[in-house]
Amino acid sequence: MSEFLMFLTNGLVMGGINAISALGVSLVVGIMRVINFAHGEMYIFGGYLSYQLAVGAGIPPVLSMLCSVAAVFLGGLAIEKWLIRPTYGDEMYSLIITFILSIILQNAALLIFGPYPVKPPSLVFGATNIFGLFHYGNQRLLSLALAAGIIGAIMYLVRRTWFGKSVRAISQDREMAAMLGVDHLKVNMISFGLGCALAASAGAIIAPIFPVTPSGSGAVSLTAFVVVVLGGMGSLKGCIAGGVILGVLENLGAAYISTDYRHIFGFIILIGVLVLRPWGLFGKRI
Amino acid sequence: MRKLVGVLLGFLVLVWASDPWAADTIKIGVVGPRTGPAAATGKAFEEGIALALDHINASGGVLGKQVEVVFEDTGGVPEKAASGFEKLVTRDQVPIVVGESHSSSALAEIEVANRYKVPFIICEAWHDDITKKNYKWVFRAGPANSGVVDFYIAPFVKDMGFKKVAIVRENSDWGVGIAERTEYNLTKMNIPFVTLKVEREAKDFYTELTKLKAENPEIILAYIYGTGLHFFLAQAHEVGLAPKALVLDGAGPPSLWESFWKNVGDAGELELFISSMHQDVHLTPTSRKFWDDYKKKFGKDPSDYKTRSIYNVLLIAADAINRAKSTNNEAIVDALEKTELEVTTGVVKFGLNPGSYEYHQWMPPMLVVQWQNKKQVVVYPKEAATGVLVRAK
Amino acid sequence: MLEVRDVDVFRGEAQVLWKVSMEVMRGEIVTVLGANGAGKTTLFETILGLHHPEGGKIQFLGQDITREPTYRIVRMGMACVPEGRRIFPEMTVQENLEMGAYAPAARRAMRESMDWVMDLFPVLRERKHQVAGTMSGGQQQMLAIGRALMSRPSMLLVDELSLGLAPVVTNEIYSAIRKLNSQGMTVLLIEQNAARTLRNSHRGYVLETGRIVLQGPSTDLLHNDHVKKAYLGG
Amino acid sequence: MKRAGLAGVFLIAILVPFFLNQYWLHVAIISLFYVMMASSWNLIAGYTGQVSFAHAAFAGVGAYTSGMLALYGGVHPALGIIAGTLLAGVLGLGLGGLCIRMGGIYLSLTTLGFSEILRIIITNEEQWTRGTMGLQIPGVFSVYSKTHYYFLFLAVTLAFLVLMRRLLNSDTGLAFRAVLNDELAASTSGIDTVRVRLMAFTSSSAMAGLAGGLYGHYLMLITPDIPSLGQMFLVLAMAVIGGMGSFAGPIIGAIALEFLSEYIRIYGEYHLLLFGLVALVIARFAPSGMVGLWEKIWRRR
Repeated sequence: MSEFLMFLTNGLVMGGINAISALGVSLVVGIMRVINFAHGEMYIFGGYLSYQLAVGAGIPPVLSMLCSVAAVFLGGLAIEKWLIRPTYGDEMYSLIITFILSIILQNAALLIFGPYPVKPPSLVFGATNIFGLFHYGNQRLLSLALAAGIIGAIMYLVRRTWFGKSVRAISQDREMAAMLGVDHLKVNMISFGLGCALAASAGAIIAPIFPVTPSGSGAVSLTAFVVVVLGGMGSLKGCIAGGVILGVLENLGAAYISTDYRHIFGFIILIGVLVLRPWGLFGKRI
Repeated sequence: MRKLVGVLLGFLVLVWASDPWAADTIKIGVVGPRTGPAAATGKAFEEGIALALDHINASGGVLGKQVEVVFEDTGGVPEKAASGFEKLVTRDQVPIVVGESHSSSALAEIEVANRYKVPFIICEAWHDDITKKNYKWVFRAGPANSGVVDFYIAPFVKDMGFKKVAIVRENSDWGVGIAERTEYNLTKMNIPFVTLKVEREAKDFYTELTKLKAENPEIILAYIYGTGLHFFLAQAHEVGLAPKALVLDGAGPPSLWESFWKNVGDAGELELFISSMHQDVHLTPTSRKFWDDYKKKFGKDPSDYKTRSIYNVLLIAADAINRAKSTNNEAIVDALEKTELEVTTGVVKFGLNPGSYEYHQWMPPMLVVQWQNKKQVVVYPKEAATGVLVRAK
Repeated sequence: MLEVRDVDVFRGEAQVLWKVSMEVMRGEIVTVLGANGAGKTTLFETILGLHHPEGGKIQFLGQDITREPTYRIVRMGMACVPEGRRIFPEMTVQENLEMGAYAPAARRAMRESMDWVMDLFPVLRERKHQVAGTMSGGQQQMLAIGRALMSRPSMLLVDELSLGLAPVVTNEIYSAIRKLNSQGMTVLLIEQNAARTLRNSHRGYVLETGRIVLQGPSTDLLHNDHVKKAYLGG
Repeated sequence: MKRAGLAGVFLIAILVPFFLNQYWLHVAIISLFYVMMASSWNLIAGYTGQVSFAHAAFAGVGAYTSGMLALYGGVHPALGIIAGTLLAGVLGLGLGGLCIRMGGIYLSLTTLGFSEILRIIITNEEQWTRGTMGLQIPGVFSVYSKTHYYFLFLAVTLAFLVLMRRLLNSDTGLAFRAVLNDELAASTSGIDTVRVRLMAFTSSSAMAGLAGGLYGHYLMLITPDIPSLGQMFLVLAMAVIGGMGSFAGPIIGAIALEFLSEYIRIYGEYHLLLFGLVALVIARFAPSGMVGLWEKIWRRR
């Protein structure tokens, strides 16, 4: 029983991280119909930059996390402006361009940061004995809390602010939003930046637990995409549910079926969703 | 269509014009991962190559010519390794190739070496089959799984009186091979064990560790290469498995990488690892020279012993060509078989009896080292020990 | 107030509008009449900056808006109700209305605007928290107009106001528009339904295959033989 | 004129082995593999506008099917390669049936997922595939000869290109382009867009399977690197840089990039980065690639 609870907790932690990373993808898909294949690289950059700032420049860990997320946000704005904007309306080119971008960034990360996985300093140390059932790393518990906090903030942003309203309006009808005075180019740009920043924050949060490597970016992107399809393209609620479901399933699957096939459960879900319910759990029926 | 013809013709001319000119240096090929998950090994190799070239060229080079190294990246991928090896042979036309640190890559490369009849000295790929295939062209001046397990790991486990062993192995040739050999030895010695398989490049081991905890092992033989080992160790502490169960890194270098302490924190204390190098253990004068030269050139102590391994095989290669008095492949193999050269880890002499992995194999002595208060203490074998094994309270 | 001069518009390779010129004065209700495919919607979208003309010029409030992006034109005080209403189906009525007050200037007056709009269309007050996509066509049209009014525009553009609506509802909406006009709102109606629209407007233009073929006071057009034949079924 | 040009290309291709040393012959063989890969990818991406990321995976299907049949079943590689081609085609049909209706993003994600599943299976079924360690498989010829392989690859590539050319010039080919240019118009003019896309996807996947099978038996070593995303990127970059949607583009792109990658080999680690940057600049500023640029310059003069 305690083992089961431990696997479940593990699943929740990964689920939270999956969810924030996937929220970034979903936000962008929802309003721009663009999948950012370089999403995983943003995650990796988030982790690396926070490491560089904390260890290299000696900035306090929390501040370095924030700075790295901000830096990736700015990078996202630039990518949207120079690379994504010219592809509006041509889905194929946006897919090709972001895929190429992901290869470039992955190799650039390899050159800039080197191949070594890096681990920014933990914010907390040690482990907590959970109800006398099992030991659990404190940093992991903190990650779960941070992920929940970020999800809450994003939900607030989307539901309660003008920016969020304009995002929802654009995702329902881009032209109409413009006809109401929404500068959709600006909203797109900020959303893209925000999508990248979410990936980066997932990376920065997870890095002290699972250090990041440039070669790990592909798996990160794929996980985020699976979550988005599972939850329903553009549905934020779906992202959270999908992220947690995937996190828990992967961990329980790894524990009770096969560790080697840990990552395949996600793709089996993906195929299943596509066959049975292509619009996902919470998506609009197409 | 005209443009296609033009482009093709252009290529042909370019390609034709770029064939290698007569060389006034002797080229030695090196294979190893400069990119990919084990790119750290590439860096270690580069340092070793630089030191070896300084050493060889300062003492007159080879056959009166300066030696040059062509370092082909394998990315740790067998396919790239095989094609890289082929490039060294067909394009750079090197008379001999040395290096490699991945068993899987080495197993692909020896096929190419055999096909093109090029002498190949391996330094850090441990799989038995590499020499067990008994290819005439393939030599190994480095550890073999069987040697490491039979002479070091298994006796260590037995002599220290561990009652229950856990084997955790990655899915690579090295991991599979060394785990099988360990199982064989433990069975023979009647020591109970469990084996767990993990993914190469995995980062989260909580599931495996939780399963392992139920088994209550006293020592965990971790056959995981790369930073995966760091995460494994740190997480073993988080779930409360280590240091009650000591962790032995069956490869070595990852426990010495700069990132080790950053990644594992306090969990590094009491960790054990296999090594062929220790600051206070110098088996030959060459070892001392290597250490001093390294400090002079790079301003720090050598950490990854693979730097020294590549240094050794380059010395062996240079020596063999010199004695062969030509770059002819048969002559070099003859010379290699007669090698009796002092390198940093001892005097190299290749086994000559076909039939087992010991053919064309020379096994350097190894050490079991433990981190005690962030200091490396050799705890096994006894004759080299600088301290005693410490267990958790 | 709005002046369109010699505008040529292409969609892809095909030219849709040919030297179209028209004008809307302050305080007027103007109709542009046209059959399906005459280029009405293109004209609507061109005025709003969703397409940019190849030739010609568009002025609003004395400023050249030919190359301006849509959101800027809208923020200058032009509000629109596009064909098919295009309310945001997954937002509530209230959120839809709030979106209408998106422009920074309108946000400040949002509360009063909301009251004003709900007084004009009381049904919107009743259904404030309903998800907009679940309302009837007429209610959606009122919502679409209400949303446009939230920005307190000086001019309102409506494309196909009566399409698919019951006559009772249409009358109700027209009376609201006349009421707005009497309060000083300038209105441009782009319509297929000639009789009712002309009866509710001051002047009209007739658009055929991308060209303005007729113009004049609405009463004149109502009695024009060509208009009668082509648009009034007589 | 055109005929003379073709004959010229053919003559050069025949003469290649007599000019090149072993090393460059190897490069030539590999470029023929990439010509097949990039051209067949172009069939689905360039001509019907669907970005498949499973192309390298299908090559992997071909390589592993044939390799394992040869190794465990003693099947002759020639038969094995045919089996691999068929299997890749069947899987392509299944995968296409799953996601081609939705197309676009869904197709890209599903193909990406498929390629990941395949990688995981190959990696984990060690007892059969030897995972990342790679599987040594027999060659096509009993005696190893690069010249033999070169002519085999050349023959298959030419047959492949002729077949593709005929397909594109047929009614089906017209339908491909109609689907790309305007899906709505295509569907109203009676073209079943889903069926057309599915056909393109299936045949393109089968072609990748064929190329992969040959490639595996040439290298005599198959590893999960064949169906990897890195490999996928190379194929995509070749098509994009050469010119997507044109017949010659991917051919030129494949040969150019493969040879270029040998020239810039000294910069080892940088070469993917460099290709990426070139591909990005081309995709961004000259979406019709080198062929498109060339035509533009030609027309201007």
